[in-house]
Amino acid sequence: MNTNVTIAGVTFNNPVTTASGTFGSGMEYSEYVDLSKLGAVTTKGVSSIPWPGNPTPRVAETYGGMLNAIGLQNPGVEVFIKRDIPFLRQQKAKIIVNVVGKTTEEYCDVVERLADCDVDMLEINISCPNVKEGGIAFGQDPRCVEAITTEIKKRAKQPVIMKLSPNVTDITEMAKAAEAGGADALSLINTLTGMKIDIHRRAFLLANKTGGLSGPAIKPVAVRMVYQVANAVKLPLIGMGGIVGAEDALEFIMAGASMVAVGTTNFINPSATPEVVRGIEEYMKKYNISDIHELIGCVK
Amino acid sequence: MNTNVTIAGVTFNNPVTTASGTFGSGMEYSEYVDLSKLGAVTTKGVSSIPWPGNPTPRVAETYGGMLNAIGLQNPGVEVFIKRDIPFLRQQKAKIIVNVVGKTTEEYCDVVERLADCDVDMLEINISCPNVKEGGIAFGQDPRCVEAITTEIKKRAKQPVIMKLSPNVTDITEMAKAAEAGGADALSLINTLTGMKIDIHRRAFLLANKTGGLSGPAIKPVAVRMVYQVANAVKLPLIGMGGIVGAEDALEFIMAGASMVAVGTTNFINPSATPEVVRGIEEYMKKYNISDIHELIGCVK
Amino acid sequence: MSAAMKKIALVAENRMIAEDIYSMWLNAPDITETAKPGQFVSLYCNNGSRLLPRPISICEIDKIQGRVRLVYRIAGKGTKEFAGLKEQDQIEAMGPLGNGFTLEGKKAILIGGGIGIPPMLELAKQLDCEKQMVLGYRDITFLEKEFETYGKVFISTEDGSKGVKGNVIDAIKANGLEADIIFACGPTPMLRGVKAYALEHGITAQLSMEERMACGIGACLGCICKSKEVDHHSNVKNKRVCKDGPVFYADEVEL
Amino acid sequence: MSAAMKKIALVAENRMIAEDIYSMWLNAPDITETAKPGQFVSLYCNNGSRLLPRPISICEIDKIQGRVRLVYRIAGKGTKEFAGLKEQDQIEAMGPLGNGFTLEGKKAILIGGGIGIPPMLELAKQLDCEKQMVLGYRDITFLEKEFETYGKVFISTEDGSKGVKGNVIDAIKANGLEADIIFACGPTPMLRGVKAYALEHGITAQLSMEERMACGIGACLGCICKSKEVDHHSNVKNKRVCKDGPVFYADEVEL
Ligand SMILES: Cc1cc2nc3c(=O)[nH]c(=O)nc-3n(C[C@H](O)[C@H](O)[C@H](O)COP(=O)(O)OP(=O)(O)OC[C@H]3O[C@@H](n4cnc5c(N)ncnc54)[C@H](O)[C@@H]3O)c2cc1C
Ligand SMILES: Cc1cc2nc3c(=O)[nH]c(=O)nc-3n(C[C@H](O)[C@H](O)[C@H](O)COP(=O)(O)OP(=O)(O)OC[C@H]3O[C@@H](n4cnc5c(N)ncnc54)[C@H](O)[C@@H]3O)c2cc1C
Ligand SMILES: Cc1cc2nc3c(=O)[nH]c(=O)nc-3n(C[C@H](O)[C@H](O)[C@H](O)COP(=O)(O)O)c2cc1C
Ligand SMILES: Cc1cc2nc3c(=O)[nH]c(=O)nc-3n(C[C@H](O)[C@H](O)[C@H](O)COP(=O)(O)O)c2cc1C
Ligand code: FES
Ligand code: FES
Repeated sequence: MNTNVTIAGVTFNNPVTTASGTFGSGMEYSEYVDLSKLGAVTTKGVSSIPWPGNPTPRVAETYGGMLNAIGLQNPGVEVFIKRDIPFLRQQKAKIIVNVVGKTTEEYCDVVERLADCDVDMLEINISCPNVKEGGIAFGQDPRCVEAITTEIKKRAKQPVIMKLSPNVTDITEMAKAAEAGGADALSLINTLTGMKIDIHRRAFLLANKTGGLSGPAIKPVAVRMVYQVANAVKLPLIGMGGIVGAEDALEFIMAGASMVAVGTTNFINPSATPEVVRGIEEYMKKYNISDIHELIGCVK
Repeated sequence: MNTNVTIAGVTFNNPVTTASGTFGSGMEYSEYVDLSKLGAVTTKGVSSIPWPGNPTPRVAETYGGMLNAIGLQNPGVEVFIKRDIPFLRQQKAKIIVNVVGKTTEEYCDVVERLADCDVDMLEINISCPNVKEGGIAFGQDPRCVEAITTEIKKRAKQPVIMKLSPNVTDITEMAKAAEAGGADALSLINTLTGMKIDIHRRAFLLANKTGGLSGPAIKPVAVRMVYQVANAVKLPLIGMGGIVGAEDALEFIMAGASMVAVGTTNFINPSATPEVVRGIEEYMKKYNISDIHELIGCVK
Repeated sequence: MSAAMKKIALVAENRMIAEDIYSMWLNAPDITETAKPGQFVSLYCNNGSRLLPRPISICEIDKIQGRVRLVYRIAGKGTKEFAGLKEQDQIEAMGPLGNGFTLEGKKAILIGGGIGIPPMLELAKQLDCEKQMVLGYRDITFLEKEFETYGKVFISTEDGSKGVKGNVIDAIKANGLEADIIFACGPTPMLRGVKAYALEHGITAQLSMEERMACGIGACLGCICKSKEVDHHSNVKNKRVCKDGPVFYADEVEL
Repeated sequence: MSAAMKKIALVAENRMIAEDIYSMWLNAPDITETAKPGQFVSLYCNNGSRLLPRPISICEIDKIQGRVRLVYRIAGKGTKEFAGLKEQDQIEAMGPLGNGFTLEGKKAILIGGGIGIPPMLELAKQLDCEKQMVLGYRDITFLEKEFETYGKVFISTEDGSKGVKGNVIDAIKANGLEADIIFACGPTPMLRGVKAYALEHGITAQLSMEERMACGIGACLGCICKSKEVDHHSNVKNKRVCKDGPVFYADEVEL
């Protein structure tokens, strides 16, 4: 049974990774999960200098999901390179580094700094709804998407995944723009912008007012977008949004994703990722699927 | 204690109505709910001629929500006028008629046909994701939104509510366009486009492939959009999307909605609407709110 | 307000009667009061992630004790949840819903396929004429003993492990059954076969249909089937399985 | 893999001890094995609409029977669900989480405010020095009797219905309490007051903080508090309440 997938020349043992920001730098989960058993670890967004993120409360529960407005707190790329990359390599994990910035220059800074580091792929987060500048603003206009992709591709030595925002009228436009800019792969979806009000205090639940909605509640939107994008571009896709178990992961794969990422579910079940890997294998066994590629995009 | 709200000159006893398409023409629920006790009944979308809708399966359950692709099946405006309006008036319900069409002309046809009928308001559905033509296409481009609003306002004798789609990059643009076109009020949100795949049959769950996601899963997106729109236009708003009980309704009111609509929850709890009315009153009593207007948009 | 209301019912009994098939008795006097064979009950899950009701046909009605019996197969997460219920547990239920079978005819064939078999039991009890029961299974059989009280039972299994190898029509033919009325409940391909058979032999047939539902009370238009004539409610050729059905005369609907 | 794992625990006892306040004993030997006062347990709901864990402080540890006690207030839907649990029911729990109190000092004041009182009980048990307990309530009191075994108990109530009218600082002042160490858990305004008091009197203080959490294990960065120094994990002045806390020295954090 083959569960290997190859994306832009990088081969992963199985199609399961972690959604950026929901798995720390991998270290936080290494006591729960044998990281080498995952397709890859995708790390929390990293910027050129340390970011403190937003004030608290930063998280709120919603029906079948959660809102977060972490605001991309991260220790900066230097600490990341010194501390997190060696750790992940020691764990024999494939590494996808999620990159954030407030300006094109900042994204490029990080990409250049990572160019000679031992990481497998870069994922460019142009879709975070929780920072005032950068983030989502880049991901909601096809011209911006193409321009930033082009700039990043000029500097990156690793294959580049552009991470798309679902907060758009037509996600295929953004996907095509990233393709035109030279992206090697796409990942989707980031969070949907949402809000929760505490009716007793008559105040926003999040200090940031709005946050990103994630978790099983959003899965139908995510699957739809993966399907649309799979039919609009030729690039390989990493699908995510609300995956709880293998059945959800398989929906994304059948809709056209070559790889899937488990996000919010890590918070609720720290050992979710290997369970998804196992569940996919069991499905393949049950239905006599010898190669995962038979499933990728099989529902048209 | 005052729970009356007035929208575009029409006064409702309380701020609770039904979301179009989730309450039939009111008749289907009249055994569960005293319709005169609701702020208004908003009826299922009606077109100039009868529409058969989409093939089945038309509905699918999702985590904390559901997908529907009814495709606006309706008996046409003539039957509606003869059968449903007299029934609702006999029940002493205020009536908001949801109007659909495939072309601007079709929308205008229905609006003209209703001009001299005994209904209180019109709600124009330019946001249905489940029909090939019309519907959502009108609701995703600000120029279209303004143009169709203008045309409808020329013909309508009742105040006009434009119903907005959440499947857009910036809902405030659509809201401003509707305001520019002369809309008297706005309602939001319609459903988010979603998809579900049956991994065992390896096929789409809905015959229509995609459907509209509704139910508590989408509430955070809906509250966020109501808040954004309330801060972008001067028009009164009808808020909806995932209301299960009074606490949810109050979130929408505090975010800026003058009125709220209960949708999917009617399917799960047929007597939800009067419960929401009662729950709002209880909240007002508990916190000594003498007028619902103290709550509308109170969270900034 | 005479409509079926959503109420809390107490589980009186819930046990496995075959692999993945459960029989549950609910204390629900409101439901039994007006229930008829062929009607169904909407069962609600106790987990907020599963919102929609699960429609389950009424298998038996015990008016005296105010209990209704449902027989169901574990098909997914909802029915799995139901299978875990114990005596005295609570479950939200709404019913009876739908129209039910019209009791008629002199010599009847009652056809049940798979999980379409249960509703035939109460029908067999109430139908006052000569009855022949044809029960179609994939492999494992269930409930067949209980039918024997009401008439002769004929079985078909896909793998031939019991009765006639094949489907219910094969069993009817193999046993040379005759009738002036057919009642049937089962998967759509089976109903299609029954309709064709009934037409061919000029026999009236009542078919109980299945469709995905949201409201269960005729409001959402989720569960329609194609009807031959323009329907008075829809004003198009659509009938609602939950409200206008689930039982239709074979010539009313397109399958 | 030595981390606290999510496991199913059995409810050994669950009862109301004051209006809306419940005391629950869980059979959870994995948790008690390493648990310390000031640590907490993440409890999970049994309803898919509520995904995130509810952090509840450890109130007592019974290593012999492998049981841990949690005392909680009904604050919303999750804690309401817990209140409905009966003996032998199952609940998913992960713990012990967080750092816990450092046992130190010669003469201590243990300060609990409202639902911050429970974790002080196990601390009072384990702390081997002279102990003065200051418990602050709005009106209704709970657990205060159980503290009396371990030292002198001073009470404040906002409405003055019991003890000193006012807050815990008022009670400390009114009773002229002295100490070389303070341990405190309660709402942020109370902790702010305690920090100021400790600073003013040059007393070391350990504060147990509260913040909205998602993961409970230090990964999501949801639950941070502002720290005085750049933190080695965040590389900014943020510490994680769930992992680096919930207990901090007063001078480590900004309140
Ligand atoms: C009128 C009617 C009578 C029925 N009577 C019986 C019966 O007596 N015994 C029995 O075992 N089953 C019966 N069914 C089928 C039963 O409703 C489904 O098996 C059940 O809803 C599956 O729920 P689940 O959560 O286990 O499956 P899931 O697949 O997890 O359910 C997901 C959603 O799909 C719906 N769904 C899934 N399968 C079906 C189906 N076959 N028909 C309609 N909706 C479906 C569910 O209601 C739910 O909303 C009947 C269906 C209808 C329409
Ligand atoms: C370290 C720590 C220890 C705690 N110890 C106790 C204790 O011993 N006894 C006790 O009664 N309570 C304690 N709390 C508070 C307790 O976690 C909340 O009251 C509880 O989570 C509320 O859940 P709910 O579903 O009833 O409320 P809801 O408001 O419905 O909860 C919605 C969401 O908000 C979160 N939330 C709500 N209130 C709080 C809060 N005050 N702090 C953190 N998250 C919150 C919930 O966890 C959930 O994710 C502690 C909190 C923390 C952070
Ligand atoms: C707490 C939290 C932090 C996140 N941080 C990042 C991030 O740093 N970079 C990024 O691209 N996406 C981030 N995301 C988005 C996730 O990677 C993912 O796209 C999204 O949560 C949807 O997947 P899920 O529903 O499985 O969580 C974050 C999500 C959460 C919940
Ligand atoms: C089955 C179904 C049918 C609907 N039909 C219509 C319709 O005819 N016209 C319309 O404007 N909206 C229609 N809607 C959208 C609802 O009115 C509402 O905007 C949406 O469902 C969000 O609210 P909810 O989450 O409370 O259901 C329909 C929704 C559902 C679930
Ligand atoms: S299920 Fe709603 S109309 Fe039948
Ligand atoms: S709750 Fe996730 S870091 Fe503390």
